[in-house]
Amino acid sequence: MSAAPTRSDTSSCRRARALVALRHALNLGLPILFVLIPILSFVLVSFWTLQDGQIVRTFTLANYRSFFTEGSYLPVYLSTVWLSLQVTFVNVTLATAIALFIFRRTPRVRFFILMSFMLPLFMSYIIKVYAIRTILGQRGLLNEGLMALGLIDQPIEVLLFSRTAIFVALAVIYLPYAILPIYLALDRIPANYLAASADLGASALQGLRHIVLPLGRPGIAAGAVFTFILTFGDFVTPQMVGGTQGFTFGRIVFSQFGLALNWPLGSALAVILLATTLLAVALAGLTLRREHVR
Amino acid sequence: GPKGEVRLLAYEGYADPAWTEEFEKETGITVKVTYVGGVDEQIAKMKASNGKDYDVVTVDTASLKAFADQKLIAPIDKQKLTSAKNLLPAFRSMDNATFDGATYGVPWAWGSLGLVYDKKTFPTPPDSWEVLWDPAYKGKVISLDDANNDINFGAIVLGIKDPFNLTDQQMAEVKAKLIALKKNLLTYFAGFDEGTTIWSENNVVLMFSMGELAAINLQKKGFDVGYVIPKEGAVGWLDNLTVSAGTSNTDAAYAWMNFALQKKIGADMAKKYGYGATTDAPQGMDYADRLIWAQNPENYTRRQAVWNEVKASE
Amino acid sequence: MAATNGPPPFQSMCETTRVQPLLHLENISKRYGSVRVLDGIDIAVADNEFLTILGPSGSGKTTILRIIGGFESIDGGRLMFDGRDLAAVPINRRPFNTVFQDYALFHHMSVAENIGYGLKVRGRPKAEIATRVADVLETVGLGAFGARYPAQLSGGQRQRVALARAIICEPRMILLDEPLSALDVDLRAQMQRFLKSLQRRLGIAFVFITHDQEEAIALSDRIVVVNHGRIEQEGAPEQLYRRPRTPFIAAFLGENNLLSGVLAAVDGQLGQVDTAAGRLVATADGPLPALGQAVQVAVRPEHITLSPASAATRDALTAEVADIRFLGANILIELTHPALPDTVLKVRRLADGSAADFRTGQKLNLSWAVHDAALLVPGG
Amino acid sequence: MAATNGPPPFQSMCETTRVQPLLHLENISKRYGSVRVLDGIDIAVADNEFLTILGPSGSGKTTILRIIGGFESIDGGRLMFDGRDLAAVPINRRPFNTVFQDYALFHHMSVAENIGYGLKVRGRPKAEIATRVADVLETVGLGAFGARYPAQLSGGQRQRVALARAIICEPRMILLDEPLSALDVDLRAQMQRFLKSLQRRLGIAFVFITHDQEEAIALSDRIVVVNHGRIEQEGAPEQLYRRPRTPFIAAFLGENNLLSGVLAAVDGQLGQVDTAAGRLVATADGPLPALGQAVQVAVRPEHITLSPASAATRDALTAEVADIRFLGANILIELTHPALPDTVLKVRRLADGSAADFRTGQKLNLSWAVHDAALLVPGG
Amino acid sequence: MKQKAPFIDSLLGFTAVVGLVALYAPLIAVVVLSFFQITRLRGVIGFAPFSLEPYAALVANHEILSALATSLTVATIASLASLVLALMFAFYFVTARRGFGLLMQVMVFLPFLLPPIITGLALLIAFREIDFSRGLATVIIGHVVFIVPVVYRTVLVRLQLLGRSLTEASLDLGASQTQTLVHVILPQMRPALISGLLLAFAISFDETLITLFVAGSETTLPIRLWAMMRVGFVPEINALATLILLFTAAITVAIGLMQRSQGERAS
Ligand SMILES: Nc1ncnc2c1ncn2[C@@H]1O[C@H](COP(=O)(O)OP(=O)(O)OP(=O)(O)O)[C@@H](O)[C@H]1O
Ligand SMILES: Nc1ncnc2c1ncn2[C@@H]1O[C@H](COP(=O)(O)OP(=O)(O)OP(=O)(O)O)[C@@H](O)[C@H]1O
Ligand SMILES: NCCCCNCCCN
Ligand SMILES: [Mg+2]
Ligand SMILES: [Mg+2]
Repeated sequence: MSAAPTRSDTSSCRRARALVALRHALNLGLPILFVLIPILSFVLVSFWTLQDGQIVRTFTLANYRSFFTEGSYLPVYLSTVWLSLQVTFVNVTLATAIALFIFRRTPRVRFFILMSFMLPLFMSYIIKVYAIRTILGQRGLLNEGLMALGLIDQPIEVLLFSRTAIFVALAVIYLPYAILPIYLALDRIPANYLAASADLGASALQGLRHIVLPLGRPGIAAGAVFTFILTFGDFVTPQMVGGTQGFTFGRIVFSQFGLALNWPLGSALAVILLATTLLAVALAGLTLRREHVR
Repeated sequence: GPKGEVRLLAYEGYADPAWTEEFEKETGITVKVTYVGGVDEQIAKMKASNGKDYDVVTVDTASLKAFADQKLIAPIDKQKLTSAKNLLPAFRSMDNATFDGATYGVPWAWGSLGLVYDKKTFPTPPDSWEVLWDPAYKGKVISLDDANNDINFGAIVLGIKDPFNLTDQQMAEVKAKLIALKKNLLTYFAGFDEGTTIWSENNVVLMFSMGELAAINLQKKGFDVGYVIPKEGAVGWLDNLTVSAGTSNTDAAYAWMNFALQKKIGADMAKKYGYGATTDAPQGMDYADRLIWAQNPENYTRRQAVWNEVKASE
Repeated sequence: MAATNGPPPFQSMCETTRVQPLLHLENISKRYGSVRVLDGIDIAVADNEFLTILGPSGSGKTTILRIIGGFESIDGGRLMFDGRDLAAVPINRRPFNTVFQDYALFHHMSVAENIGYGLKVRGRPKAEIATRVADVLETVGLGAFGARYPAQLSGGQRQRVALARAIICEPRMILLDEPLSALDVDLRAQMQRFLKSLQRRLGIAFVFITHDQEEAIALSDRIVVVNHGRIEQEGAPEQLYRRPRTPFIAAFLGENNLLSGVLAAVDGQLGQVDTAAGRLVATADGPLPALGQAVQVAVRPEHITLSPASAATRDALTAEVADIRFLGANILIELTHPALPDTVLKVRRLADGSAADFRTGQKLNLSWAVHDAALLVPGG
Repeated sequence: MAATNGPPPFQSMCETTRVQPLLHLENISKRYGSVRVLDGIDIAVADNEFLTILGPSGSGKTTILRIIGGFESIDGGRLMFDGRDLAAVPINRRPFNTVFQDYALFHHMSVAENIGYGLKVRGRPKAEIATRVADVLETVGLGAFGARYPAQLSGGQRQRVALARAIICEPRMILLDEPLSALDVDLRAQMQRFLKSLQRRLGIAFVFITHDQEEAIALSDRIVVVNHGRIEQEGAPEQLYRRPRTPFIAAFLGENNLLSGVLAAVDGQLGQVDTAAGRLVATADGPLPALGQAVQVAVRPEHITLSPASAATRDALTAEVADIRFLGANILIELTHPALPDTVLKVRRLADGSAADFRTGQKLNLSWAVHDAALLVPGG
Repeated sequence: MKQKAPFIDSLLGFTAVVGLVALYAPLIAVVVLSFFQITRLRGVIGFAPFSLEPYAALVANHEILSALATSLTVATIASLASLVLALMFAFYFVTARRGFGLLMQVMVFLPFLLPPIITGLALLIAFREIDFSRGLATVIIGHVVFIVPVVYRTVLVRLQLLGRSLTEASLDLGASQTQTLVHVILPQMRPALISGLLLAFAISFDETLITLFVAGSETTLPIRLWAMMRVGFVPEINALATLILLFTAAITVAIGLMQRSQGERAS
């Protein structure tokens, strides 16, 4: 557009171009290096095999075949998915109710109530699981307390080392992860909407059903995805509180990287785990498709 | 003496702060400890860097060959091992740790995977492991969760002569036996502390334990328990000090091993952690001859798969 | 039209409506913490009436509307609708609807769903909802827009949806909080016309809030002017415009020339006021203050006649043209008077060529009819 | 004042400014993707000039301003400032400043920090910044507000801060994008006066954007009307108002009565137009179209004289009063004509009592001077 | 305005109380046990008298304190690095071509959408393949990879909310790009930066499952706790957990008060 460029023009031009290149390099290069390549490299490993304790680097689907045909993988996978779905459902329900509870307080106290629900995140996860076990044991604080109060005379045994226990522990540990996104979504609902809803004749319950919940849906979906992913991948909590029921898919994956030294099979199982969580994300995204942003 | 740093990959109780402080003062070498909970974790950590992250690794005799085969640990230079003289005669040969003429580990601590029982329930100690399968104690039994040792254990209970080299037929029997046990269990546990904690917080009366320490800890907490090696025998384990193949400070590694193999350290370990030391006659551990010393198993990968199936079974 | 068919000036509409008001706010007061924002508000709304609550920002207009709607509690007074006390009636049972200033359209619902919401929560059958929504959409001129979402509409169209949503349940009254202030000038004029015609067609009461006096004048049957949480004056637009009772009203509704002085003599409703520019005669609307009191004379720019300075008439001021501002349909002539250094005298003329002779610097005589000069008591 | 001191009508100001324009947009065009939003825009801004770019929503006004400011690239044409091409000059080196529509005040900085920002980034010493900020605060009448934060100000005060921030670096020109549209009516009037006086005091050029024609008329030395990305007409406010060249301009600036018809005869600049209501005479401003072509006659409401229906005059229409709307200072008389079913004829009168005799239903003759009837070509 | 709904509110209130009890039960247990240790005489539960012994023991436990120090170092570096990267990515997303931005975003988000075990394994395998020895650096990288998405999200939302106009105003007033960043953009984003940083710190501080794979000879607090499961949880852990909890609670309250007073000034 302007006259012929001068020399200083071209050199500053070159510098600008170098800067642009650097920007792309940093912003695309770093994620490629530290996210994409690691993930791809273990996807790659999943197509290799283990023979006589040595990794054979030829392409094969054998590991994936094992998942479907051999022993316990598929049943454990399915039961883990089912468990995670159950926790997700219960937690999202609870979290929605709690987020609604916070939402219906006056603005000045909301932050502190929200924070009191977030604070437990700051205590070490392992210590928490330990403490949960101390509470729920057959001679744990809960049973002993209830017996001391005379409310029961026999300890309740299913509290610990059962599916119920996994359920309770996962729910307690991951509940804040569901509350936060749901509350943040509710917080974005314009204050006037509820006034308008009431004005048009809707009861509080109707306002909840037609206004608050639909508008909270993105948050609910996000909370569900977080909960599902975290519970599905957690291999410590189920093991610690689940007793003989605590064998989950994450545990199987983990075990392949120990003495079994079966990295290829472990990687293949991990890829399946990965695909499952991506599927969960995609499903959540799909339910939001119809969302109309303002 | 050699300066720098020595990095230990160890189990709990193998690097007591009192020792490391003394060692640091004596040699000027800094000690950095990484604790692991089990062989699986240990091998995963070693494998991930071919040992470059650590200098001294404690490996149990059963896993030594796997470590050596994977070239994760280096042969011992006996010249540098000036403290070898402190070893009890029984351990001095180090045959268990020797493959193809090279020695890979120095015996350091030993113990057994015995039976812990509640003395009130069992005024006389149970004499057979079969008690764990007794439906009378359903939900009152807990068991160690360790692929290799559980299979060893199952084989021993079944009276199989060589628990470390199972035929397919034998493996199937072991698997069935372990699945049967699972039905009687309250839960599995993964470490000493987990075992004793679960015991103290629940109505448990029998435990296929991780070792003497389990009973000692429970007794300390006021539980009236006993420790017994039933008639079928029990797995004996022996942990060895080894030098990582990836060590960057061989001198420091040997300095630590020589320090650790002093009699006073062994005695202190026995006192504090209840492990049997290899430098002194252990007190009260009079059943060494009834132990079936763990050896390298026929196939870890297969054992892991079998164990997973046991745990996944309904 | 109010201007021609309304009640005669000097008679408050309140007299008429008090007989059977549809809505009656009786002596309402409201505090926020220690701040009293409404003080003894008394408003009666008649059936079919277009009533505007007009006032400057912060005067309490929205608060009044929110109290009527039930969104805000009251600290004193009573709220009657159709002879029934509304105190115990929750928001969703009140028999009228609101058009919110920012529309408050539900962005996750289509236009049709927004409009049908009131029927849906009342559990009407789907088919009925569909027909009635279609009807109302026609009424507000949005026949083809039912399937769109609010985000896909222009400001004026959103406004219509909010209206449609408020009228679909056939309330006997709707409340509108500055519904036009977010629209641009052209749209606003268009929507004003639409609102007025809609109100006539529906034959229901509109309680309309605005701070725009032109809008209030153009639309209302009656205007209640609120200031600092109190009612300053109420009446038909023309009545307020022509007969302001306070300097505030005089200045707030339309432009005015306000001249300060002291009441020097009284003759019936006429008062003689000594100002810096000389003695002026003005008409009082109500009891006259005591002699010697500070008063103001208000004269509308359009009521001033300009004549060459030579002519000497009673009540005439001589001033110099400082600026002639072309405003489109009108011309504003700004004059300065040597004795009134802080005042610009404004005279309004139609831009029909009749004012073409005036020039800046020219000296002119200003005169007006005595009944066009209002005598006001500051703070009264 | 433009209305009285400006160039005579019929002569474009462009002639004057083209000699040495301060800013010159030469044949600018701009596309967004495949949509052409500006097409051959040519605007010259003179030193000290108050130039308004007026146009309906979406016409491209903001785009023009953003191109001048450097926030947007161009697809064709040239942008010259003081004879220098601005193409290579980045935003922060351009010698003028912008007042953004939403003010864009930095809410984490105090008023003084906001205003001093331009000096601070230029590395001026603190003491100098403090004095100059204090000066400018005085200029915009916010002397005591330096320590406040934007959130603690009213709309009008924020507006002043944005202005102060734009003028502190003493630019030779400032750009203002609808700075008043977010303000309420009273404030807007007040800020209009302030802006105009500020521009005169500073003696710098203002390029002002609005879609409010009243505002444009009240403020500008010259108005450029933009429509669909093209310049529709430009000139002094009175010139545009009095002599629109297209029906769009006629309707967009102020109210107009537009009557469609066919050109029947021509006599110099006068054309005779056959409309449904009879033959009307109108004056063309420019070349006359061919006979038989569809044209429009535009007559301003304030230019129409009403007289009792008995009197028969040339160019007179007889219509019936449908409504008399009181607008405050003005009265709008709406009339219907049997031959013009879709048209409401509007006549504007000063509300000075002279229109008091009219009554709805009354039949009146409408007449106007021939030079007040503009002959326009649709789409021309 | 709040529509009255006593039934719904009591239902929600009940749920909230149940939720709070469930969430706090483990915390309270830990705090109480840090002062009153559990005793089990022959299996009978009891509590030792009040004692600060665990706190004294904590001060003397160099292993735990050094693990704590490592954790603090890692969390500090990782959260600061994540903040810088998240800012860089967010700017890239709003300024670069949409395709590039989305590509970057998908990659950045990926680790947060995966169970930590996957991220840990992936990094483990990759580090091994390129023979990158594990240490503080790999732990920090592992944490950053996991944290960046969280911070990025917070920062991006804020940045998009900021819009162009403040940036343009700053440039218009003569500021350079850098001046604009320092004086306008970063201050405007401060709440987002602070909350992003805190969140990042908290996650890193407690990260266990990735660290397990990528830690070489470095021991962070969670890893130390993990290993303790084998031989024994010492009572000072309860003391430490209690202190951390008090500390974070105090910070939370402080931030709440700060943001509230800022909000009053800024909104
Ligand atoms: N929730 C509240 N707490 C404290 N004061 C309030 C509250 N709401 C309104 N006010 C105050 O009450 C007064 C009246 O407010 P209101 O909103 O009714 O005014 P308004 O006439 O509608 O003004 P506007 O034209 O600006 O909308 C104002 O001074 C306002 O500051
Ligand atoms: N970034 C963009 N991408 C595509 N189209 C755009 C973009 N910005 C503006 N437009 C279009 O360009 C045209 C001119 O927009 P512009 O903002 O200049 O209008 P305007 O005259 O300022 O309108 P308003 O009075 O509503 O502010 C509009 O049709 C608009 O939709
Ligand atoms: N305090 C931050 C939250 C730590 C979350 N740990 C999650 C473990 C996932 N399995
Ligand atoms: Mg209001
Ligand atoms: Mg614009």
